[in-house]
Amino acid sequence: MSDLEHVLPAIVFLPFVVAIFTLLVGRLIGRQAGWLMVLSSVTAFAGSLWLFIHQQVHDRVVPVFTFAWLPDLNIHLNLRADPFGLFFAMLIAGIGVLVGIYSLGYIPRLATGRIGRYYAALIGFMGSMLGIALADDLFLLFVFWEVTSITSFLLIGFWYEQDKARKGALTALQITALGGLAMMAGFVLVGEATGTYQISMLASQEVLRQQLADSPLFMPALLLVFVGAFTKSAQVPFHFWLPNAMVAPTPVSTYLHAATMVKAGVFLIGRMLPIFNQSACWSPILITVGLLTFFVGAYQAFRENDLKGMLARTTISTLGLVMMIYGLNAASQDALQIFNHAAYKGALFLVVGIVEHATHTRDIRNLGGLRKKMPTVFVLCLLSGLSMAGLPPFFGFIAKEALYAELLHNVFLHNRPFLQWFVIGTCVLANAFIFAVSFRLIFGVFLGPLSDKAQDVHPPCAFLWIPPAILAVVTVAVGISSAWPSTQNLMNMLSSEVHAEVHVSLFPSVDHLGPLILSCCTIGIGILIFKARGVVGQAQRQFDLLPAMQTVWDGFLNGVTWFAECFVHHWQNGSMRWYFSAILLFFVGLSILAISYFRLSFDLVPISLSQMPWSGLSLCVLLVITVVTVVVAQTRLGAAIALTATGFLVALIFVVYRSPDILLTQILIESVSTIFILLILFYMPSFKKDRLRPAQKMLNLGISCAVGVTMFIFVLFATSLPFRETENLAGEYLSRAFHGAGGQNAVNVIIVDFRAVDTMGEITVLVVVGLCIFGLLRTRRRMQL
Amino acid sequence: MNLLVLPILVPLFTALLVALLNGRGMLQKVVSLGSCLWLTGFVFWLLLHVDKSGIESMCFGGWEAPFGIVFVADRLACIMLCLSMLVGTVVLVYTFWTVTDIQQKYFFYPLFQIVLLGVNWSFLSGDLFNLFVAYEVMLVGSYGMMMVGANRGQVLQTMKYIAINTIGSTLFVVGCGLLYATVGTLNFADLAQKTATLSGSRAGLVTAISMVLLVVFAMKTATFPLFFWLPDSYPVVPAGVSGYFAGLLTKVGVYSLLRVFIMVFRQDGHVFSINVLLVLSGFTMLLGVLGAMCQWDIRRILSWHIISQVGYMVMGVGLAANPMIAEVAIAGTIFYIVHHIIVKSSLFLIGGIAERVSGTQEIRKMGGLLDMAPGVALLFIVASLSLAGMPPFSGFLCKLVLIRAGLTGGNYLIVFVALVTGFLTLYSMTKIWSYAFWRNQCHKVVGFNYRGMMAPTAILVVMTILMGLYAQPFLSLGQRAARSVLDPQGYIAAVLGSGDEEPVADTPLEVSEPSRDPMRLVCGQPKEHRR
Amino acid sequence: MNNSPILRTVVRVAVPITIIVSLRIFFQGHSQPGGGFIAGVLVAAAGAMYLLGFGIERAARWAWWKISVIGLLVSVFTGTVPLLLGRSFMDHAVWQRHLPVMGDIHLSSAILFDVGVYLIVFGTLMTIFVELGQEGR
Amino acid sequence: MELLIAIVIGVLFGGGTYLILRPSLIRVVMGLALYSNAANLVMIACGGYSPDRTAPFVNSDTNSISTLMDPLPPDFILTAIVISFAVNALFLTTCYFVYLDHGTDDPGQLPVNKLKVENDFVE
Repeated sequence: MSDLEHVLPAIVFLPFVVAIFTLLVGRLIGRQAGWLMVLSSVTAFAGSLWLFIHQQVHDRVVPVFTFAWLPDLNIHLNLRADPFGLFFAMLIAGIGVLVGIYSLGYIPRLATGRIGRYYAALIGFMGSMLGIALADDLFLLFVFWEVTSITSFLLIGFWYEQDKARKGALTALQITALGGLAMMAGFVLVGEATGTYQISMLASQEVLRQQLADSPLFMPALLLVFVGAFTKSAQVPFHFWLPNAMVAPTPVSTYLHAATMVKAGVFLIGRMLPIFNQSACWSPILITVGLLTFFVGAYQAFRENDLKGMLARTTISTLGLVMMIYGLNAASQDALQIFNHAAYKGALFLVVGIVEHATHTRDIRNLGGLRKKMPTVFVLCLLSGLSMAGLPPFFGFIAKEALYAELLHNVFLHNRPFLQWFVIGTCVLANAFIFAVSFRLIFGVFLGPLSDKAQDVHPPCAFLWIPPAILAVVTVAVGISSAWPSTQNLMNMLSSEVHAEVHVSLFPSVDHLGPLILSCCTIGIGILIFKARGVVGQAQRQFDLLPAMQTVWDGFLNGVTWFAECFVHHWQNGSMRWYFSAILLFFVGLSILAISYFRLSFDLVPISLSQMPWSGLSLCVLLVITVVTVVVAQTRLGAAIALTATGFLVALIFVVYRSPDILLTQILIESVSTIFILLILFYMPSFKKDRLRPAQKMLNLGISCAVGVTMFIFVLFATSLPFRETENLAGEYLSRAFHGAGGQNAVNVIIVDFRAVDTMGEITVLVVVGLCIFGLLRTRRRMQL
Repeated sequence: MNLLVLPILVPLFTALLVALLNGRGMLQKVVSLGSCLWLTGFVFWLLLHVDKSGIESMCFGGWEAPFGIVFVADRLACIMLCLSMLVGTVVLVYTFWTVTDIQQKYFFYPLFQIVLLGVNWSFLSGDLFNLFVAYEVMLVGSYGMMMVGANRGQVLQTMKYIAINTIGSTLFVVGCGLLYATVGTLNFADLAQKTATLSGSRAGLVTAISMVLLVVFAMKTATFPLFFWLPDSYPVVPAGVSGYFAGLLTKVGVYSLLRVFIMVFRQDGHVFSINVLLVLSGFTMLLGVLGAMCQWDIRRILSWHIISQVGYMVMGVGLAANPMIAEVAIAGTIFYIVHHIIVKSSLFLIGGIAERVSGTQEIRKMGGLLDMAPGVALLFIVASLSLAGMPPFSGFLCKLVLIRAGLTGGNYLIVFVALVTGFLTLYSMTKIWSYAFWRNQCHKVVGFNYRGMMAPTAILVVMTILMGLYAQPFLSLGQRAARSVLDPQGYIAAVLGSGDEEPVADTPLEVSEPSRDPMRLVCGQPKEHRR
Repeated sequence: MNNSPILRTVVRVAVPITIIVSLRIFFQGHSQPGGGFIAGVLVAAAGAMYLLGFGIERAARWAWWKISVIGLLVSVFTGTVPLLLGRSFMDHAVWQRHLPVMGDIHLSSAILFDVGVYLIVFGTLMTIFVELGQEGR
Repeated sequence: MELLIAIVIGVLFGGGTYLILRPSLIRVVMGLALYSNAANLVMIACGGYSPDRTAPFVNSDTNSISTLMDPLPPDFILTAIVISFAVNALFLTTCYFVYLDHGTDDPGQLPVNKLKVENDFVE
């Protein structure tokens, strides 16, 4: 028992190692990389199976693997192999084996690198699905969840030359990522309320569940997690990505969109059931969404002409069914339903893949009569199709009986008779549609006259037909074996409910005739629909049940993009005037906001006019005059001279402040600047009349005044006595200037000694500017030559 | 510790040396690379040292703070230094393959070192005015870098960039002056000490003055509405160097926000400015990503993404207004900075390779890169998913930390914006993928050997994977750094000295008791403990 | 204008004077207004006069930026020496000597730093003058 | 004097702002020059004014330092002056080239976003 838990990380992470290996060697081995997929999935399957058997034989202890991954975030690498998780893992690995084999025959001879990438993504996908199945930490689950989104994005876009494939991949990623984000927020909220992310702990500890239920975050968390699950499992209204994702190669569709990935959402709900099901809105939401999806999927499937589209929509339908089951708190039959669906739908997808591979079309209207060309495939399709239709003795029949039995005896529905009959009626109708779909599939593709497209078709190679054959055999075998109670026990064991008691039997007893009657109704209506398919099809074209969600979604994205374009066009418009105005206005606004927020008024500032030296006053007046001159000057030279005068006057103000060093520097710098400006002015055009409209000028003036006033306020406050800090560093500097640094001019000593690093930066700037100008001019001159 | 000057001294000497070696390309490369590698080694050692034995400070000229200028290396500064040098070295190696003769002749390598110098300086500086000088050095280096090659677009955008930054510099000087007048010092540690004692209308005025600095730093950070310069100018920076710019320059602004608005300003009502930042961050995130959505030029898309990503970091700073989540939020911000520098640099580098391979910058004209350059595609998808916050890469974890902090603090709106932004980021990145890497090859193959450029890029991409899968050390480092930013006592003691020679208060924070661990308070303890 | 003999004569006289003044200002920097920066600007002004008088072609062959780079090297090196001696960067030494003729003299190693500044300002301004001056033709 | 200097600073900033908002690059340069002057005045004003102080020259027999001006703001100003001078020279040069390239010095007539970003390598 000691090392048992180490099998868990091996199961989950080995595929990732293999995926990376595949990526590396894919270029060399190309198609043979499929064997790596088979190998890794067989290993994973064997591991899971061994764990399961071990668990059942030995006192039912659940192996748990724990590793402190991110203790700071309270996220741990917890893996836990409970029967439901193992069931899901075995399903994933098992179908993985089949898909791997199938791909060997299916994937055409492309560039080897591309095939390597394909298998790497597929194996990586399998690893992450195994991770979802076995994770016991909400965020670990989330990590794997998103990895499935990414890998599925890459797989759906396998035919990336086609516009449709890219679009389908993008839509799938967008929708599932959106759900993922919502789910992440939901998980965070769960953690907020309870203090743990460990799923098994949340599910088993009454205290935590109570804490969660009492928390105000309970409802939002529930809804957010639902959004995540619904998007992944393609529930209405997020269902539209799944049919679009059918552009993927068929093995991918089989694996991701029938057997495993779309079931992750359902699986998640199964995991969350014990945590959330105290909520009052658990059942209503799940039943509504599930039932709606169940019916809409089936209804739309019948309308579809694309084979994979048909199957995709029936998949949506079944996922809705499982959601509904969870909503009814009837988790005991989830394993049964999931397994059933994976078996027949996987087989059907693979069969459709064979048909497409052979005939290069998936449109049911162009097909027919293939039974003569490929009899084996026909048999496989018949077996799985009848299972989907829910005919005895196939697995599908068993599952449907179980569903009807639940609907008839469910506690939640029992108290609401009207709802109960509504649900039962809808389910019967939906199942009837599915029945009709499966008949349409069998008849449309394999029976009837041989179509043109199918003239030169030859039977598929062994790689292609063996995997669906295995699934078909499973369908039949489980169906027949359910005559014995061991199947029932197995299904109960695998279910997410610990003490599941679903009653499964091929032969209904006299006490349980209700389901049988409903089944008969289903089959009857189904035959009617199939017979009247012309009329029904006509009617369906008239009544579209839901607006095309794809259009809504595209419209949303286009709207956002349109808004973005408007924004960028107007905001980032390249106009310096706007940039400056926005920056300055923001500065002014923020400053005024802060000043008014802290109630700084002029009352706090003592304003005395007495201390004003005459020299200062006259300088200031002159300065104002020169500034105005610079602003209004109509000639370049005038402006330049006024600017220089401004500089000199500023230098004189420094004199008033008794700072002779900056006086000299300022005067020299001002002179040199003037020389530069004149030099450049010499090359530049003369001032023209402003093209600005009067309103724009007024605006400029307004902004200028605002900036000026803001600065005025700041300076006034900061320099006024109540706000000034007199205990500053000046004294320290002065006292050390001579004795410490041996200089008399304190300013200069500061420059070259105390704060020499500032000076170092300053001269670095000067040097770099020299280099920049030199480089710029020389480069230009060289470019002209 | 006197050696603290090395992160600026080495680039400066190298810049001068390399400038004098003008015309001898090989030697320039060797010298630049040698100094970068050496300094990278040094700063990593410094980080380990500081993390172990507390904050180091260095007084210039032997004049002690607050009187002399002081360089301080706390954990945050060291982290930033390491990133700067790491990315700098990587980018330098990358540019060996991209730099043209004329660029090389006209001071490409010296200017590059000057940018490094300015950035490193900004991280170490412990004095506000010195920070201004560091900014100017960095800026003037970046002006030169942006103009190297001197084609029309470059000069035009540089002109705007200079103009905008000159306004910023003016405001910076004004801010320094006003602060000196009201508080009487510009040394960070001294300021932190003195502002903490302020109250009443003086504290209000200081907060109002801090708005001037907020505008300056927000401009550097490229937050809303001051990000005008960024999407225009980054596309003209020479390939490769744009990676360094994208990674580091805006982060200098974020760093300054952290340093100044979290650590230094502690007066009554300083929460006002933090709240302003929170509001700005929401707009920044959303508008940045919207800008990215409607672009078709790969560098422009990436540039707009910088803005939206900066929004996340500023959001982390803004969340610090709530003391309960402050530490987590700051730790998240620091982790985010680390992540973003690495990822965004690598994306720009990858974008540069993609441009070379396909001969165009526009993603509509690219196509089929997945077949032509599968290695580049792999790097790109990893980096872009990391940017978009997809697990298991580093982007996911840092978004998670911030979102968790936001939810704990009850800032639901900003979390919503962050999530929407994350989604739109993914949308925009997959757009690049779909257009440039998928599709048929729709252009002639430019026979270009990009393998040399791949190796440095790959280093960064591997880092993001590593930081996602093995995040614990990074997270706890970020947390320790956050702690010393939030509680400046250690910093003050290290700079101003606590009188005698006893070891500074900032003792290494090893594994503390789980229940005391604030990171865990967010989620890991039953509610009673939290209240 | 370049060949005007009067201008040349004036320049011949003015340039040395300016240089001397600049040196004077340079050395008084530590005790009175002045210092490397101002002196550097002055000497650059002398250079500009020279350019005016004798034309730009000869000057353009020089790499003036190298002077500024060397100046920066000098300045930084001044700061580095104490570092190599185990003291802090920019730790300036001060010698106070009483010389027979010149009286009390404070000689600080900061002077060397200022020499760097002087060279930088001169070099950079000359670079700009020369390069921009060439632009017109 | 505080009031006076504050008014002057306000006028300088206002004038600078008005100039940089006008459609002429040379005026933008001049506006930014006014800005840097204004910033320097802010700095010196923040050093505080009192009529009876003298310039900060010290020697061995200076005994009262309280009568001297604060030497720190002038130091800051010196640094700021030089930096803004250098950057303005660079800015002026780029303005000149922008004018050469595009034949206009009106920022409003310069190519905006539609400008194709020229790359630093040639095919």
